[in-house]
Amino acid sequence: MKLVMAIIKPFKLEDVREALAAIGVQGLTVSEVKGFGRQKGQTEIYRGAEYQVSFLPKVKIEVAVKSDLADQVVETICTAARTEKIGDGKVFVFDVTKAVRIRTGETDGDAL
Amino acid sequence: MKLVMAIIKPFKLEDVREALAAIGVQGLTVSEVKGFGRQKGQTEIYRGAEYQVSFLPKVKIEVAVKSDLADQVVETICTAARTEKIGDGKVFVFDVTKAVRIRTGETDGDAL
Amino acid sequence: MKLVMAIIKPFKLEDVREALAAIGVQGLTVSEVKGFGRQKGQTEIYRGAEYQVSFLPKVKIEVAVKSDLADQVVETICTAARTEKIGDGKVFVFDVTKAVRIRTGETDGDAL
Amino acid sequence: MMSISKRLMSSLPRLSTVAGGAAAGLLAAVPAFAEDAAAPTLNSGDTAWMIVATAFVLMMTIPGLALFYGGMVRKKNVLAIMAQSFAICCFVSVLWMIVGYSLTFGTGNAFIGDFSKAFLSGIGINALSGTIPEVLFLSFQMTFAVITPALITGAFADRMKFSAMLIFSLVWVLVVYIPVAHWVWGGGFLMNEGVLDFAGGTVVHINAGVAGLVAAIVLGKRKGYGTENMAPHNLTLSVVGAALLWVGWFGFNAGSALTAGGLAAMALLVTHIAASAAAVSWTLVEWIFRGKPSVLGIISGAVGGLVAITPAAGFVTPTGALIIGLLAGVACFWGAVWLKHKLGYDDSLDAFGVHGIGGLVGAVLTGVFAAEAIGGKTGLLEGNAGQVVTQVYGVVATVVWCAVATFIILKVLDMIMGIRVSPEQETEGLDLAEHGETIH
Amino acid sequence: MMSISKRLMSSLPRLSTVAGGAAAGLLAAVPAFAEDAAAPTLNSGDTAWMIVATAFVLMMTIPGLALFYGGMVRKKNVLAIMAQSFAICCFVSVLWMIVGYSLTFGTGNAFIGDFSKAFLSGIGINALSGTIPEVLFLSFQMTFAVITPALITGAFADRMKFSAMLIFSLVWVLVVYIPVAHWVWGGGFLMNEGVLDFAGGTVVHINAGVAGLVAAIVLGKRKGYGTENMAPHNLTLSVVGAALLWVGWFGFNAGSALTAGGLAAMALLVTHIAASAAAVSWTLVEWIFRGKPSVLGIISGAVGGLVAITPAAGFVTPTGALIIGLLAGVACFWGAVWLKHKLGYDDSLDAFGVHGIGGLVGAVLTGVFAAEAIGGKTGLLEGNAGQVVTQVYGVVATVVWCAVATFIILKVLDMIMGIRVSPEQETEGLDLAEHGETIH
Amino acid sequence: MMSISKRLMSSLPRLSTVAGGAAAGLLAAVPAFAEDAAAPTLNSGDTAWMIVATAFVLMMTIPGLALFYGGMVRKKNVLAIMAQSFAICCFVSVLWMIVGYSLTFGTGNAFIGDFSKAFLSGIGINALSGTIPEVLFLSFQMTFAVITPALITGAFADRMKFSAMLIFSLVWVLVVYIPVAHWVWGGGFLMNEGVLDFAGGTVVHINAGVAGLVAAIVLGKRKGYGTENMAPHNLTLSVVGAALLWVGWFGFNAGSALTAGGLAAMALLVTHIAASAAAVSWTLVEWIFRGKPSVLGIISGAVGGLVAITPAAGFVTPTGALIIGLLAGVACFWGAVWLKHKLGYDDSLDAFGVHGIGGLVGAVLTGVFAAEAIGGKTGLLEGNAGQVVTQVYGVVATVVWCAVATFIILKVLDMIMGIRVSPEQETEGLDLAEHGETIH
Ligand SMILES: Nc1ncnc2c1ncn2[C@@H]1O[C@H](COP(=O)(O)OP(=O)(O)O)[C@@H](O)[C@H]1O
Ligand SMILES: Nc1ncnc2c1ncn2[C@@H]1O[C@H](COP(=O)(O)OP(=O)(O)O)[C@@H](O)[C@H]1O
Ligand SMILES: Nc1ncnc2c1ncn2[C@@H]1O[C@H](COP(=O)(O)OP(=O)(O)O)[C@@H](O)[C@H]1O
Repeated sequence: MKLVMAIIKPFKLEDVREALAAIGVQGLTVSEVKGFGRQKGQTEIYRGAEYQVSFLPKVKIEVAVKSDLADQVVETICTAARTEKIGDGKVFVFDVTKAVRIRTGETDGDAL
Repeated sequence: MKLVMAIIKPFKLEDVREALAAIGVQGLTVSEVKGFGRQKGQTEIYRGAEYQVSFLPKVKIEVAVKSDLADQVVETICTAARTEKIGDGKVFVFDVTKAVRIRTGETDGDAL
Repeated sequence: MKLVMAIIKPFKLEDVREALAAIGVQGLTVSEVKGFGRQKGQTEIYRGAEYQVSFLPKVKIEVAVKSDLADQVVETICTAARTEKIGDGKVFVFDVTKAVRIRTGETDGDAL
Repeated sequence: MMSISKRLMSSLPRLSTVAGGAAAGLLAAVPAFAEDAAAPTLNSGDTAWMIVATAFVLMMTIPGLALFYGGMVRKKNVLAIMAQSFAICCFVSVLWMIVGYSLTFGTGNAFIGDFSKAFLSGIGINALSGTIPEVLFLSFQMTFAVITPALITGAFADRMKFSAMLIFSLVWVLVVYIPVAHWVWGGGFLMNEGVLDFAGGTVVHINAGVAGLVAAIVLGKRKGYGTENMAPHNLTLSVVGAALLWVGWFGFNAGSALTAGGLAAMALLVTHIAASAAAVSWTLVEWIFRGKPSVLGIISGAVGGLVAITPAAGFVTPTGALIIGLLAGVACFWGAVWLKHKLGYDDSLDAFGVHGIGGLVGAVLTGVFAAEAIGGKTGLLEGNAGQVVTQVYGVVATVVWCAVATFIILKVLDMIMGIRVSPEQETEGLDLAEHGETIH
Repeated sequence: MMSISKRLMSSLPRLSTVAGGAAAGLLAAVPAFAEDAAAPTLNSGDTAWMIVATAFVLMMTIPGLALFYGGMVRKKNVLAIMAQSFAICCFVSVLWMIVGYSLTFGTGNAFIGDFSKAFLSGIGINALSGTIPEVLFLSFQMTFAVITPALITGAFADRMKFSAMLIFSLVWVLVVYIPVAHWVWGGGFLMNEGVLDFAGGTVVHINAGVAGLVAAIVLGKRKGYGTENMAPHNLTLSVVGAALLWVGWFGFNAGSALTAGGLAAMALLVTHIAASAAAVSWTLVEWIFRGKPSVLGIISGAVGGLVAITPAAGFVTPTGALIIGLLAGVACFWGAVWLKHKLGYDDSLDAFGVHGIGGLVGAVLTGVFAAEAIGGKTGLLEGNAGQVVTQVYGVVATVVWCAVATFIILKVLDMIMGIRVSPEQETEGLDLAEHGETIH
Repeated sequence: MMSISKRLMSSLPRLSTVAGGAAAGLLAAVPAFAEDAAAPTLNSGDTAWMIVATAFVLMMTIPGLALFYGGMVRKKNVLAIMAQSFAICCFVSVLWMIVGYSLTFGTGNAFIGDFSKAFLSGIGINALSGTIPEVLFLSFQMTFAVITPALITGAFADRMKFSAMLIFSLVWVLVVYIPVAHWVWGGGFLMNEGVLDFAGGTVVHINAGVAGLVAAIVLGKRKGYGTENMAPHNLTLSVVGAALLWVGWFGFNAGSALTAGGLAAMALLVTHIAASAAAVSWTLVEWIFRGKPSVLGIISGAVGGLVAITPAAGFVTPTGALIIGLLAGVACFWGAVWLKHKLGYDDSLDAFGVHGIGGLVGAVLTGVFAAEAIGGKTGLLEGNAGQVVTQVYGVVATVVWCAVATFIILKVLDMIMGIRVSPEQETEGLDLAEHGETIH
């Protein structure tokens, strides 16, 4: 099994979720994160004090899938999240050594 | 070493933390996340505009443990977090190649 | 490739980011998390009802780097985040099997 | 409030003494009309003040109380608790217009008014209550009928059905609030006994506090009470709420003079002193016993002081108010922090601990500190020990009626429709379960 | 409002009847001066009330409307929408002082005032409008000129440039608000026709609602409308905002009596009843048709009721207000929930759905329920069917002028400077893009 | 305010001229009593207004200032800063009742009052101050004594101990506020010199601003100042706070007329104009120099304008107010945005930058724009250059006394108990460290 973790632009979340659902992904987990990268943030100024907003709002998606689906999932995410503007984000893939569905105790492939 | 990551229902957090403490886990990290899965969300309606709440509030727990403890930790989490209703969540296990305690620089098993 | 994940004290974030930038890290992702560990939380009291604040605010940093840089990144984070007081946090390292830059489709080392 | 009741109820025997204090204020306020008390004319200054006082008391419920309570619940229940104050305001106002005012202030008998003014019929634009339009007097009174059931919601926060809450509030206003208000202000038997309640310590606060206690017990504890984290989710809201309650309370207490003169001014001053003093004493006691002065503590103290001075506001001196406030802060601290945990009921936001206890302390101390120079009534300290007995009598009558009636209403409603949400809904949070909305 | 206009415009023929209702209130309020209407003197009670009424109407815009709207937008746009109400308050106030008051209430002709009072010149500290200082009358009116453009911002929330919004508001006040206010209150042709608009149902709410509708159409939908989640980010703010609007509306409606007497008191009462009734009816309708009573619903209903009673506040009985409120709640529900989705325009926060529809309902029903006993005017129910026609005439004149002028202003501005932010800025959020700030 | 002082201090020689302006308003307001100035009677309109004005000024501190400041700190300190305003309100009110009023307005000498009215002894319900009850006058004044130390807390936000803050505030009111208020309003030497300060530009704002500056320097910078992100955590709170300050300021300034007549109305108008103008000028300057008009900017400008018009509110024309406002907006922008960073002190929330600078500008410009037609006093523009000198004299006396005394109080307190929290507590946040609570 693999865990695909993607950092994307927040307003792309719904597109990505739909694209993944379309290829049969039945579950995923999302967190609000802040990203630092090539895309530069704005400067906020409050009564003359400048704060460089180095961190931009991003959304992190984590999807566990069977290993053979991983590439398709990565592909799908990339396509759905792409705006071709800087800051579109990254996808990383990890090995998962075990997966369990808490409700039933099913493991691995059955747990997803 | 292993990292056990669990997605659970928010109100089960305290139970899980206590169950883990009872088996000797001394540290863990928690984040608020949103989950999408078989459990369906509510519909919010604001002046006639419907928003399908596809994402439900969940809590993500991450615990790094020595490899031999991983199965017990997974078991403990599952037991404590189970309500047997849909949406109880998942547990995933990853390999950790290195761990360091920042304060002391201790590594791996000693860092946990 | 490796993913370095660090749990640190929130007010150390800026120091860590700058230290990483100084050694050439060009991107990272940050989340607000809550930590439970040896460092004990305060007790909040509201009209006599006591709530043990078992979870303390922490910040999680995730940086994907080429494998040969991982040790230096870990070292840099530890140095920048250290206060030598309990609760400084942990660093964990994982293997990344694949990385993609969404904007361009570049993979692995080029994606970072 | 009393001076008006006098006019409305001029057939009642003991009224001239009961209303003495307020009448003194009235004389000071409108000297030109003093000779001709039988034919009062409209006073634009009094009217100006009472319009604003009405607005201020409305502001106490929405947004004041909505914020005060809203900040104390968990995030998943904040819209629901605010909606309760708002909805009560709307539904009870309509009820008040239809029959509430008539049943409270229509002549009736010693226990209840009548239907002579149902739908406010016959109350023209030129009808007066004292020196203000009667439509203004009834509007001012409407805001009191609104806030009382809204106060109760703090006791059963986070677990009562919205539908049951609405019906409970309407029935409770009819069966408890209106009779008690009639007894004390509308020419009922407590008024005739000489019970002093300047602005509603008994009618509003003891009433709401006791109803809250009964409701907390009947509904049972919140799911997870004592084990789950139920810390207030955002006390900034509560601080703002407490502040708006304080500001609005000037309308509540000084408005109860029904005129813009010395009595209103003195009521404002003693209200402010008592609130300040109670906040000071709660803070100091908490600092000593708990190690830290909490923000929830200082605002709770202030509200406790406001509650306690309410029955006394037209009868005591500033020094009396200082002492009432200091005592009320300690008493409410004890009620909310110790008593509740000792007895084990789950009065979520301390409707009883603050409003019930504060109201009890205030009602009794009014009998102690009443000063002839202020409101024309004497208390224990000026040798009239009987006033304390009279005050206790008023409290007991109210507590008994309120407790019994509230209990029955809730039990009947529970049988008919169920009053508590399901455990799943309680876990999910009332915002989403009951209203389909959340804070994002 | 009318009684003053009468004094200002004493050369106009039909004024004595038009202003009859308000004048009746005035008589009740200041009987001592009644004989000597030619030389009114300052009444301190009336002045006290009108100072407060002015403060209350200011409170409606900031913070009331800012909060009401602020809670309904997405989190990334909350500062921007609040800043719009705040900025409009500041910029329009300056405009009002420079030429606004003069163009509205300076004698002029049937369509517009003149420059005789530009920079408020010649208005001394002792100048009176009726029984209050003229500087107070113009300050009160200033708060009306401020809130009207601020209401419009709800329609184009989340996508209009701050710079364009400012210029639009200033031009719109000059070209639309001021003439219409002159027509209805300043001695213009609608006043002469006998159109009844006690506190601004037409001048303020229909005007703002229609301008909002036009702006929503001209600007186009928000990016992602219909697909992205645009749920209100924090309805606690909106609840507080609605509550402060309600409290402040007492200043708006009861203040429009311009005196502290029976008329003001009755206006307060009917305002409160209509707001409550509309909240009740929206809630019940929504409960039936949507399954849940939403918090946004109950507060929207209340605001809809407040809007609808605005033109009627000095003319109808409490029972009339009850019916107007019940109907307005249903009508605004229909406008915001059904009509908008049916027709497909994106009136983000329902400036038209609530203020436009509520204003239309209120304007017409004023002609139905006007009761001679309250304001000296008769409506359909008292046999004067013509009043409904007159009301419709007033509405049509306003709608046509407002729609055409608003359309032209926006189109011209769009050509000159562009009125909509870029898609990137819209995605990023107006807080950061336009003001360089965010909620952390 | 002055007209009352006159009555209280009738033995003082130059008062009849000093109080001229206010007296003119009084005449306009209550003509019936004009002949008989020796035996004033209670005026219900004046009383109505002053009750509300008192409530409004209370609302400025809680919740107004608490919100304004609360939104600007980091999230971990929001409850703590709000608690400071709330606690100061409570503790200082008690102090005011015990000795504050007496030491300020008791006869005394040119520098301080006396103890003749300690515990408000001898002030009956019928005692008058001008045309209002004396208990009302002292309540109104109490709200001024409350807000002044609360304003200072902005300067040392996020790092002062709650205990030290409380003791500092009480001592500072005794040693700085009370004497200065006596000098200017209570018959002290600045009053005798003819210093004009209608509603507290010097007594309240310069005083608080200078004390804040001294405190910011004595306490030192916040940990991490200049490197860590200290951006305001939630400016929606600050917008609401600024709006409530604005509304409440009508009580502050128009209330200082102490009557409900032309003077109060004019004070209200010029207050509104100056606030609007200053918000406009800050916004435009910031837009030009910083590229974006910030939300914090427009609300800061409005507050700066309110500060600057405070001393002038009863003395200048609307056009004067417009110019004062425009200048104040620019000056406060310079103070908060440039001066602070240039000189390097950490006045966290710009107590000095806005209240100090705005107060200075206003005090001097009062001497420039005072118009005989408004308040009976002439300024530079009407040929009385001496008034500017007198104004500067008043400012210098206040600044010197305030700076020296504040410095000594803080240094002594620091030796006795320490005034700053530990670095760990500062990092953790004052909410948790000092009050044991957090925003969840
Ligand atoms: N090495 C990295 N490790 C973890 N996250 C990263 C890394 N580099 C970038 N990110 C995340 O991806 C986001 C986008 O990266 P950025 O460099 O701005 O643009 P792009 O992906 O288009 O090159 C960042 O905001 C950050 O959250
Ligand atoms: N494939 C997946 N990858 C990551 N997270 C998942 C995945 N499937 C489910 N989840 C997480 O687990 C939660 C519960 O899943 P759900 O399918 O609703 O119920 P159950 O676990 O009982 O089958 C989801 O809300 C989501 O956060
Ligand atoms: N086994 C673990 N797995 C995951 N996170 C951990 C673990 N142990 C500690 N942490 C995280 O590290 C933080 C600091 O740990 P703590 O034990 O308090 O101090 P220290 O790292 O100085 O020993 C915790 O708050 C928690 O977020």
